[in-house]
Amino acid sequence: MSAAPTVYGLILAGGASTRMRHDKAALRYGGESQLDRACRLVKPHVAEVFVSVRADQVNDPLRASHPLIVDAFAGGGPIVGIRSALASSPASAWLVLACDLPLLTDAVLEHLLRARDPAALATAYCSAYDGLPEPLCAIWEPAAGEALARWQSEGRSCPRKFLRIHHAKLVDPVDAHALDNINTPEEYATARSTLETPSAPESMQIKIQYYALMREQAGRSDEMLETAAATPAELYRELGERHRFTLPRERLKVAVNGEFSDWSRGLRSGDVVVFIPPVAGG
Amino acid sequence: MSAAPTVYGLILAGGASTRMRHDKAALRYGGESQLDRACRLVKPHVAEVFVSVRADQVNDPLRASHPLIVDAFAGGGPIVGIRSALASSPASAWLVLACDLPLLTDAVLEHLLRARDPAALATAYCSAYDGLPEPLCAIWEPAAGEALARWQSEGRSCPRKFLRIHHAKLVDPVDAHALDNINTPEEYATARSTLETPSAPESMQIKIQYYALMREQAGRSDEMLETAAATPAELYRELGERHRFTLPRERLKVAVNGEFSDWSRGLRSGDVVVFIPPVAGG
Amino acid sequence: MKLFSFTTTPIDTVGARRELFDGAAGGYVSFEGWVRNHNEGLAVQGLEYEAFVELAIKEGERIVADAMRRFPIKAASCVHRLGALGVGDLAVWVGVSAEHRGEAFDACRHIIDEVKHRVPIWKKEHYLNGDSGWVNCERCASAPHHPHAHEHSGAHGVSD
Amino acid sequence: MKLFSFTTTPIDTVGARRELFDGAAGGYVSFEGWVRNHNEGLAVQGLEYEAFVELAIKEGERIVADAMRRFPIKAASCVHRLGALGVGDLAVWVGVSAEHRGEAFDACRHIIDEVKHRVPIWKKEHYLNGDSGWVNCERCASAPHHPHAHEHSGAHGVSD
Repeated sequence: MSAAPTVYGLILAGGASTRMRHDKAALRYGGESQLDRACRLVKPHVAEVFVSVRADQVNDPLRASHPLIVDAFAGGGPIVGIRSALASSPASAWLVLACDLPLLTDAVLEHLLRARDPAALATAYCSAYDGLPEPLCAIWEPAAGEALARWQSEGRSCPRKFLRIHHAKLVDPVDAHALDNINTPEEYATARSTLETPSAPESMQIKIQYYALMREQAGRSDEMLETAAATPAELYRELGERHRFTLPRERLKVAVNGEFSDWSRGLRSGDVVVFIPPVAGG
Repeated sequence: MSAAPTVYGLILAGGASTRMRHDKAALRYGGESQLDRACRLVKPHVAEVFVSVRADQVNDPLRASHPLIVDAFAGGGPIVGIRSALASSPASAWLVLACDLPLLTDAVLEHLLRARDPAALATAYCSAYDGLPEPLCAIWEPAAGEALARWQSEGRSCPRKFLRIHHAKLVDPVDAHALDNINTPEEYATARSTLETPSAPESMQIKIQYYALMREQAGRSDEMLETAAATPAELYRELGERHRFTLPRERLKVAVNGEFSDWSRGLRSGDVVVFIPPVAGG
Repeated sequence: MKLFSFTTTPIDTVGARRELFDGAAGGYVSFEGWVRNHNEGLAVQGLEYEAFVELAIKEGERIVADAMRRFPIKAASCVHRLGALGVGDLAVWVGVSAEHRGEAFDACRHIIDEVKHRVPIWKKEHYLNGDSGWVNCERCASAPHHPHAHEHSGAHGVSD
Repeated sequence: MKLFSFTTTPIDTVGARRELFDGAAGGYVSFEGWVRNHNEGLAVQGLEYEAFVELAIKEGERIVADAMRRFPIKAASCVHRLGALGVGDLAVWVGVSAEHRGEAFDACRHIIDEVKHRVPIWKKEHYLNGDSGWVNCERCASAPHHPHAHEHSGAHGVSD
């Protein structure tokens, strides 16, 4: 893994939104533009963050405050932004993100980077809705540059279709909504209210369900907890002390929202957590 | 097996035949009395042969030419003959034979002795007709003496019933007719003609049963063959030519008298041979 | 046909087997897990099964679907009983049909092994001596150096 | 319980399974051989089984008794059908109960493998095209260098 190409970040901000009748990159959440927010989120995970723009956008004030990569090929669209980044630094990999993903979290990026396969052309999430690859929250490896050039030379432009038939490492989503994008004013309103609803910054409502030995030791089948635990691991420490659980965390697995999860996954308010003691079916 | 008790032979010649109106022991086949024939057959298989008689028969010339064991208990019948032999040499086993079994062969005795279980009270053939034990072609072990004494003291006398409810090793017959006994003048005539029909010295009667592809190629389910083939291998060569069998011998197995056999086993008159083409169960 | 399901009433093995029929199948292998009258030296009089049903069905379906991809088989299914069972009762059934018997054996064994290791189902045994306990949890938890502790955590590790 | 038996009517798997029950058994594995609708590229419409019954029962009993000595199992049994069968019919059943599932799988597979290789049973297939043939016998006999010839004679060799 130490030999894998360095990862740079690329925020795609070249598109014009027809449905929003607005520049999507400029949409604001909690006082911050969507573009700034995306750059800030990606920054800790990559060597440096660039913004992908068309040539006629280089003087736009919102964009000009960031390092830019200008479309270097004809045709437009995300494929040109990705190709331009790969061409600008042919030995690097690129964590490519659409800028209109307001629900994206650190945990989602971290999970993708951990799952990365540098031998694939790209590492991408599967859509939680249709299972197809999500090219605009994906790590594109150096070798993809030439393959994308061939793809475009054949008259094609859809990076999702590209990933379906090329060698990509696909990663199951950890959160069904993380990659929801914003295409209508209604979706924008919903996303704003989700992001801007005040809550104590470190406190969340988590539901915990208990089974078998855990249920007996907790003395209940479930409970709601106001907690500052950022991960299931922290949550287990907190509840273990309260309920005197006998099983060490190493003997358990954990599920969040009905799926097995990492102990280090970021918890969000409303998550349902289940601690799974050693199983004994059959 | 080397520790198993030595086997002596006992020919039962104490009975009086009511149906034959004749002394059965004196019936002659090919110039030889039935009693002499039985003694001669048994001799090679045991340490010594005795003839079981009633006290009033000890001077009968036919019987007196053999070592005798005289009934030593009251009641009469085969059970007394067997008990008397067991009592005369309490550490020995006894191969007990009725003298009226003209169709008995060496092979039948050999098979019984090979199947012997010294831990049972007796080793006996099952009847080919009703499956019940045949007490009068059986090996009686030393421990049977006491059990037979108890049996008789309870007022019982039938050794066949004794074997049905005591621990006896039962052996499947190798030849359905070997233990046929002679009770009427008609049966005597049939047995004489069977035994006295001259046959070439190296020529044997072999029965062949056919299954599956072999049956179809032979055009029959079984046949009797007068043959000089000394082994199953030679027999297959002979029959293969006659019936144009397509399977080479290497693809077959062979069974003789209901058990898998070597191709080089020596055949004996009366053997039943089955050629076994490649199997396909399941 | 359901790949994996739960039932709180006796498993209908005849019906479940019928669903695996395929004219091209020459071999059928089934596994049944029966409630034993003893476990680890203790006489058992009965037990209870409990599951995290939502996730257990997903994980069970993944196991069976995965077996159908890995092995050249025609059909496969697993049914697990929940609730209180007595000695001799059928706790779990796995059936596999395939063209050839080797794959049916391999896939059936793979499925039951994975189900036992990965699917969130728990078993509480009731012993003749009046005690009871959650299998793989309690004695191991209280005696972490018991040899079984390693075995179980190893098994758990496989499925992470 | 009979270790090995034949039947000319449909195999009663429910009854045969019941005879293998043992309170100390935690695992039960069964194998069923079904008549397939094809074999070696030919569409099959039915078949006939024939056996050298006397020796087949002895050999079948030896196989099952031997498996009960080799593997730590509780009980085992095999029933084979004879006569005419159609596609989907049950031709052979093997059941094994054991304390632990691993041995039940191993013993069941061992028994069916040995039965297929050693017991004098023959199968004549009737094809949709009107032909028929004794499996393992005819095509191999007419084409001794066909790769199957070696396989089958090898199988035969195992049981000598």
